[in-house]
Amino acid sequence: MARVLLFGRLRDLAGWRERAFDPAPATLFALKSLIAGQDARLASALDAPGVRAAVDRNLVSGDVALAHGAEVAFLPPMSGG
Amino acid sequence: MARVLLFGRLRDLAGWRERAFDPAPATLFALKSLIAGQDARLASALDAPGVRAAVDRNLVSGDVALAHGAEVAFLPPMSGG
Amino acid sequence: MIRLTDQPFDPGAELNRFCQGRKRTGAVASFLGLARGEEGQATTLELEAYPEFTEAEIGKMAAAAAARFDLHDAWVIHRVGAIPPGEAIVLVLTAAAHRREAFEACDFLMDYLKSRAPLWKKEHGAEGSRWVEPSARDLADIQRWE
Amino acid sequence: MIRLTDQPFDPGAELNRFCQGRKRTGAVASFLGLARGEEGQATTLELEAYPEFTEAEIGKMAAAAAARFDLHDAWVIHRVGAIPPGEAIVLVLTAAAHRREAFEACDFLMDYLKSRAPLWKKEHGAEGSRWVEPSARDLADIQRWE
Repeated sequence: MARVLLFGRLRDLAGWRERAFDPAPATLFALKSLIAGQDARLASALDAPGVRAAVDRNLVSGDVALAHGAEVAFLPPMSGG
Repeated sequence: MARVLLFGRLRDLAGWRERAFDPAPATLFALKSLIAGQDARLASALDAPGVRAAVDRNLVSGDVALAHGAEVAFLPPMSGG
Repeated sequence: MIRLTDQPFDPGAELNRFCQGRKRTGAVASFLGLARGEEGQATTLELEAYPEFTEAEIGKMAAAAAARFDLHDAWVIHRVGAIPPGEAIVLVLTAAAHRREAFEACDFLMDYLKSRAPLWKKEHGAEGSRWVEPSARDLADIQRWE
Repeated sequence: MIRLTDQPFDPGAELNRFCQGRKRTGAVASFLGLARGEEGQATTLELEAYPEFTEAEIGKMAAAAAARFDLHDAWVIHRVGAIPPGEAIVLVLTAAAHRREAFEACDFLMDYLKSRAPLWKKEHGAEGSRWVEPSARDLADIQRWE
């Protein structure tokens, strides 16, 4: 199982904030392919410039393996302050 | 009459903070000459780089006339904050 | 100290707490961001964070600022959730021996928060809602430190 | 508002007062200067002003900063007389629509206060007393704005 979290405009676009994928895809890219099969618009937004991914609360670049129970967050361009 | 005010290290050097000169010298430079006759060390300090003069609470450059009752302040290099 | 809160906070009380017992500190810079009431429009801000991750990431940047600018301390207090106009959004406090370091660290941390910290800001106004992204100026500002 | 005071003041309370009722302000920058306790040495500062003239000169500079940086407001509160270590010497507060202007105006006003405002600072330490004059860095800092 992998938990996927969406923030900001990604959450509005998808219509959900958190979803479990069971069994967990083997890698981040495999997870994205799975999402693309369900919601092409969301998958495209996840690949847009400025969107980052965090796995188990660490920012990652490129593909990474997902352990069982992984928490994957997709983070659109950030703006606080 | 002219009132003369000294601040900061000029006051420590002269040993006074405020003094009346009566009658008032006609100009700022005449006042400085008068001071030089009494305290050469102070007069030299008044001409040191960074020392400003204010007449009636306006900063002045060069010589200016002193009206009766003028307030002349000598201001050493400033440092607040 | 990094703190996210969904409740209003008291900037003055935080400033005073920050300054307590600082024997070596000569300079405390602060920045306070307020939710603006644009020309009478009732715009409400909504700030979203990724709990724990957001605090940890801001904490890393505060530690980087402390090392780079030789700080004695840095605090970031950031409001999350709905923020009505006039209320405080963010308070950054920096303490150093001298003013240049305190100012620069505070400026740096604000630039970071505006374009790199994991926070997402939505404006709810009369014409609907929109997610705010860093402005061209925000993106230029953060470049100054690289 | 320009205020000289020979009594301790409460920086947090001043910050909160400054922020009250600011509908258009998005950014409040502040700088607080504290009398440092140098490594356990009991140094006391003594600040001298030229009453009325000092307030008027600082007021001119605050007005210049307000025009130059498009400020909504600027306050300077400066302690005079004897200041024991740990107490507040100066508080500068600036309010603007955006952070860059608030930061720069606060920085500018502090540079001005350090080397151009009619204030004279004496340090009373273990090895006697000395009048403090602007450091080379202070003189370089004020050049940045010219």
